[in-house]
Amino acid sequence: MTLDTVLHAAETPDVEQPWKELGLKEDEYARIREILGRRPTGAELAMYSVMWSEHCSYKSSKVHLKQFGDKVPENDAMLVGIGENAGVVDVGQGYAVTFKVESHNHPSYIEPYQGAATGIGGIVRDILAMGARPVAVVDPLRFGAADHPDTRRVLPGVVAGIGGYGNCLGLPNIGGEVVFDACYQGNPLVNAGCIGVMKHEDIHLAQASGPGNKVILYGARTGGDGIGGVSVLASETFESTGPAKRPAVQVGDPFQEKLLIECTLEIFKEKLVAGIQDLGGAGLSCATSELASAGSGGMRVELDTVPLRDSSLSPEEILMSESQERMCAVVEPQHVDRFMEICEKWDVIATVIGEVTEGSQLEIFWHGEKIVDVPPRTVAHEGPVYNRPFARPSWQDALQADDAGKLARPQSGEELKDQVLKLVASPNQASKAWITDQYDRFVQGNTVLAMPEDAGMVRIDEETNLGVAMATDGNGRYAKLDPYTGAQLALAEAYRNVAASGAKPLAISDCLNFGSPEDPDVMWQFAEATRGLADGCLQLGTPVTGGNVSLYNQTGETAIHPTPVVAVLGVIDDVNRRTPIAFAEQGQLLYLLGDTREEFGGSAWSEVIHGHLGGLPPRVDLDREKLLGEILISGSRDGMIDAAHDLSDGGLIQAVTESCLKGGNGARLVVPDGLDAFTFLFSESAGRAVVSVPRSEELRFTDMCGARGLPATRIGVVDGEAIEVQGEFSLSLAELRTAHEATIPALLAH
Amino acid sequence: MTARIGVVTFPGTLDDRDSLRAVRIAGAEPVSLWHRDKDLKQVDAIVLAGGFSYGDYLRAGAISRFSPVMETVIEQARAGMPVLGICNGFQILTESHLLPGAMLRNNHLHFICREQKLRVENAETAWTADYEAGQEIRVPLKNMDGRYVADERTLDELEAEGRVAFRYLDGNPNGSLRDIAGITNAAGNVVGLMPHPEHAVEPLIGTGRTDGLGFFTSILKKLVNA
Amino acid sequence: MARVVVDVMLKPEILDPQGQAVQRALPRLGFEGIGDVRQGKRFELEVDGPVDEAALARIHEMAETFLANTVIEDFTVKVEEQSK
Amino acid sequence: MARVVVDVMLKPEILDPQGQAVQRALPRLGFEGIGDVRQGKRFELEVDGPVDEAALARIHEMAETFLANTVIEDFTVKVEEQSK
Ligand SMILES: Nc1ncnc2c1ncn2[C@@H]1O[C@H](COP(=O)(O)OP(=O)(O)O)[C@@H](O)[C@H]1O
Ligand SMILES: [Mg+2]
Repeated sequence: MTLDTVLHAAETPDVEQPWKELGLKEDEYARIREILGRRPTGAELAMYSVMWSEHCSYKSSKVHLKQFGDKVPENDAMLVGIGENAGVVDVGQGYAVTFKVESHNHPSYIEPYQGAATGIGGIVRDILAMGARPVAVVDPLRFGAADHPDTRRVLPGVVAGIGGYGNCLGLPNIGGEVVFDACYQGNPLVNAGCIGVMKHEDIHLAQASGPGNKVILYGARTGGDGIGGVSVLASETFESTGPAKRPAVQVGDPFQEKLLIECTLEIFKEKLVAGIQDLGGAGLSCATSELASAGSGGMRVELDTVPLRDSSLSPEEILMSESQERMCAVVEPQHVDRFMEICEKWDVIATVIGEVTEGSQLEIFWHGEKIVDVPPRTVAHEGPVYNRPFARPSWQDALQADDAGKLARPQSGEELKDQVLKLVASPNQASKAWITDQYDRFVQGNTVLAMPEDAGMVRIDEETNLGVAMATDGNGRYAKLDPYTGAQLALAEAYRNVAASGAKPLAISDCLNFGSPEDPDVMWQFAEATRGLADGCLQLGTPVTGGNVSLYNQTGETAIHPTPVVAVLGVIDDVNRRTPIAFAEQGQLLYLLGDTREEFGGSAWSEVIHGHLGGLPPRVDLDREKLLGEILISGSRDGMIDAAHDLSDGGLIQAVTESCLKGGNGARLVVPDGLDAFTFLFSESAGRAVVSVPRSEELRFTDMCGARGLPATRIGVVDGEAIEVQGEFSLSLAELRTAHEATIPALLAH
Repeated sequence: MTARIGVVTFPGTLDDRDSLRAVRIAGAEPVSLWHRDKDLKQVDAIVLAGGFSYGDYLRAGAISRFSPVMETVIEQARAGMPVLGICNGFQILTESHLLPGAMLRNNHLHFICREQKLRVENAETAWTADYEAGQEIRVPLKNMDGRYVADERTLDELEAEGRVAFRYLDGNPNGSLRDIAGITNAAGNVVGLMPHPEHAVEPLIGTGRTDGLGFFTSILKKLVNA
Repeated sequence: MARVVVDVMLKPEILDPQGQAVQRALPRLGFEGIGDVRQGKRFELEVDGPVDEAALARIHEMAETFLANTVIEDFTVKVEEQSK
Repeated sequence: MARVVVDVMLKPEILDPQGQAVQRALPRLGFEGIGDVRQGKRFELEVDGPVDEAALARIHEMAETFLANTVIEDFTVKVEEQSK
C-alpha cells in the first residue's frame, strides 16, 4: 500500500475515503476538502474525524455552553476560565486551585473496571496539565436498578476500578455520589472529578509558541488500544450487539501515571516547560493540534519517532491511538537535557517528536514524507457547530400534572415509622460505606472531611491550615420533571453542601449527562438545563470554570434522565473551623434552617413508597441558598454550630438519621407548629439545613438568623440512643443503623 | 540532639511524605531516601512507607525488594538498625525475608479503608516502647493485600516468642491468620504492620486521632537515649 | 473428577502493565534475554462428572461470558491430564 | 524466539478467595457441576535465543526467586510448542 502523502492526495482527488465509517457527515467531509483545498490524506482524515466527533468538538452542545461564558458573575477568584484543560481559581495566600469533572460512561459499561479506572486517569492528567499537584478525587456515579443482575456486574467493577486506579496514585477520594435508577440500566454514568493545587505563578497553559522549541512526548508507549474509541464510544449510540461491534477499551496503568505525576511536578518545579497538554481522547491528534492551535500555529512532528508498543501501527493509528498515561510538553531547547534527565530519574520514556515552527501549519511526517499539512485551528477549535432542533417534549405537561401531592400519605405514627425505616434502607438513601470503604481517603495526610460528610475537605497548607472543599450533586429525577429547575437544584445542593462544611463556595465545574442530541426532546432538556445552570451560577456568583458533556446516553429510543452533575469548590481559611455532620454532643439543640413546604415531586419518599415520578420538583430560591450559606459559614467560623447537615433527598429524617448515626447519639424531635409530621419528616424543600447548636450559643445563633431574616426553628435536642418524634414514634439507633447499613452489602457483597 | 530517620521512596510509594511529616511532628529529623541509592545518608533508622511500589504488580513488594536501596537496608537491618515497614513497607519486608510469612489479597477481595482498632501486643520493640503492652489504639487501615499468612510452625513460633506485635480487634478486616496486624523480628528492631500509624499523628486530619504518633516518639527516644 | 484449565490473557494489542513491570525488573535481577513478558490468569476448574463435549461447551461459554472479558482478553480451555 | 510459560498457583493449603468467589458465582450464572476453582497466574515469557537446559535452569531460578513467592505459591515451567 502506498503512503497517502499530502502530495499524493493532491494528485488523486477522486479517491474514495471512509469518512462515513469514521463518523463524519457528508457536509463535514466537504468542509474538510474546502479547508484544505484538496482531499485530506488518510492521516488528516483520521485527525479531523476524531477531533470533530461530538466528544472532542462539542458540536451539539457548544451553542448552549456559550452561556457559561456570557453570563459570568462578578468573581475575582477566576484566574483561568473555560477553554483550558481545567479552570483555575484563586483561593488566597498565593494558592490557586484547578478542578474539573469528566465522564467515562460508555467505556465503563463495556469494561467496568478499566473503563472507570481510565476515567480517573484521564481527569487526573487534565489537572496535572494545568501545573497543579492533584490532591483529591471525587466520583459521582449512577447505576441501573440496585437489584438488577447487571448492576452486580457493573457496580463492583466500576468501584474497584476507581479505587484500583485512584488508590494506586495516592489521591484521597473525598466524595461523590451513588444513585440507582432503572433509567441508567444500559447507560451507567461514571463521572470523575479531580482537584489540584498550585501557586499562582505555576499555572501552565496548553500552548506551543516559540519557534525552535521542542515537542516532547513522554509517558507510556503508544499502542493499538482505543483506536477510534473517541468517535465510536462517544459519538454513536451504543448498542450491545455482540463481540464484533464492541469497540476497544484501554487498560490503564496507574503505576505509570503515578510516575508521570511525580516526574511532571518535578519538571514544573524547575520551570522547564513552555506549554503542556495531556493526551486523552483523540490522543496525539488532539495534543498536537490543540498545542499548535493555542500557540502561534506552526508545528512539525516526525511521527516515526513516537515510541510504540506495537511496531505494526500505521501513522493514522498512531495519531488516533488513545493509549493512556501520556503527556506532551513544549520545551525550550536549552531545557531539553534536564527534562530528559528528570524523566530518566522516574523511569519515564521521553522522546522529542518535533518542534514549533515559524509557519502556521501543523505538519506531520512519516519516514520523511509529509502526511499531514493542516491549519491546526481548523482541527482543534473550528470544528462544526450544530444548532440542533429542540422542543419541549409532548409528555412534559402530563408528567408535571401527575402531582405527587395526591399520593397516599401515612395515617399513623406506626405507619410513619415504617416508612422512615423503608426510606433510610432504600438503596439510594442507604449507607454507601461498602463502596466508599474501597477508596483510600487518608492518603497524603491532609484529609479533613471525607465520606460520609456533606463535602470532602482537604488541607492545602500545613502552616496556615488553608483548605478547600468540594461537593458534587445532581438529581436526575428532579431534572426529568423540570430540567431548568433540576439543574439549579443540583447547583443549589452542591453549594449548600460546601457551605454546610464551613467552606465558602467559589466556583463550579459540571458534567452534563444526557441522551441523544439528535432527539429534540433531549436537546430541549439540555438547553433548559444549561440555561438553568448558567442563570443559577450568575445569581449565586459562582462561575463555571469548565466541565464536560456526555451525550448519547441512551438505550435504543430511551434516554437516561437528564443528569446534570454539579461540583462546587469552596475555600476555608482555617480547616480547624470545619463543620462535620455528626451530632457528637448530647444536649445540643437542633435547629432547622429554612422553610418547609409540601414538596414531594421527584422526592425519595415518592420513589421508595409509591414508585412514583411526577409533578414539579421543589422550588428553587437561590437568594435564600446564598443567605443560608452565609449563616452556615458564619456559624462555623464563630463557633456557634458544632454540626450541620444539608437537607436534600429523603428530607429531614434522612439528614437527622445520618447525623445521629455518625455521632452515635440519638435525637428527640418535636414537629414544629404549622407543619404535620409527614411533611416535617419527608418534604424535600430546598434551601434547608439542620444544625446542632451548643446551648451556650443558642441566643447568639438565633439572633444572627433573626437579624438576617433566615427562619430558624428549634426542632429538638441531641439526646439518648433513639430518634424519637414526639407523639409519633421512636426508633432506636441500632434499628436505624441496621436498616441503613445492611442494604448495599446485601445487594452487592458476594 | 535528635535522630535522623530516613523514609524510602520507591517508584509508586505514596505515604512517604506523610511518614516524613510524622517523623517531623515527633521531633526527629526526616531524611528522604531514594530507591536507586545504596547510600542511606547516615540515618539512624528507616521507615519503608506505604503505597503501591511498582504498582503492586507481580506481588506487593516483590519488585521493590530487589532495588539498590534494599541491599543496604537488608544489610543494616540484619546488623540491628531499626526498620519500620508500614503496609507496602511491611510487604517489602516479608518479600525480603527480613520478616517471616507473606501477604495475600484480602479474603473479601476488596481494597479496604477504615479506622481499625489494634492491640499493641509487644511494647518492647524499637518502635513500640511508648505504648503499654495490651494498649488498644485506633489507626487507619487501607490496603488490598493485607492478609498475613505463614505456616503453622512459624505462627506458633511468633506467638511463643512474643513477636506478634499487633493484633486486629473488633473484627479481622482481611482474613489475616490469628488476627495478626503486625510482627517484629526476634531482635525487635525490624517491625512491620499493615495499618498506618503515620496517618494518625494530627488531631484534625484523617480520623482525628493521634494514636500513631507513639511509633515515631518511641524510636526517637530510643535513638536519642542510646 | 477431571481438571479443566482456562487460561485468560490480555489480547496482544492491549497494554499489559503487570507483564511490563516484570520484564523491566528482570535485567536488574540479572536475568537477561527475555524479550517480552505477558501476565495472565489461570483458572483450574475441578469438574464433577465426565468432561465430555457438552461439559466443554459449557466451560467455553463460562469462559467467554464470565472468566474473560473478550473486549480485552483472549482465553483458551484445556483438559488437563489427571496426572500426579 | 520460543515461549516459556510459568504457571504460579497458591499452595493447596492456602485459602484462595479469588477462586472461591468465582466458584460461588457460577451457579448464579447457571453453571453447575464445578466442584472447585483455583485462580493463579500465568506468565508467558518470550525467550531470545535457544531454550536449552541452561536457559530453562535460569528461568526456573527466576520463577523460584521472583515470579513466585514459594512461601505461599507453587510453580511449574513449561516450554510451549511454537504453534499457530
Ligand atoms: N461514589 C462515591 N465516592 C465517594 N464518596 C461518595 C460516593 N457516593 C457517596 N459518597 C459520599 O457519601 C456521603 C453521602 O452521600 P450522599 O447521601 O449522596 O450525600 P448528599 O446527600 O449530601 O449529597 C457523602 O460524603 C458523599 O460524598
Ligand atoms: Mg449533603
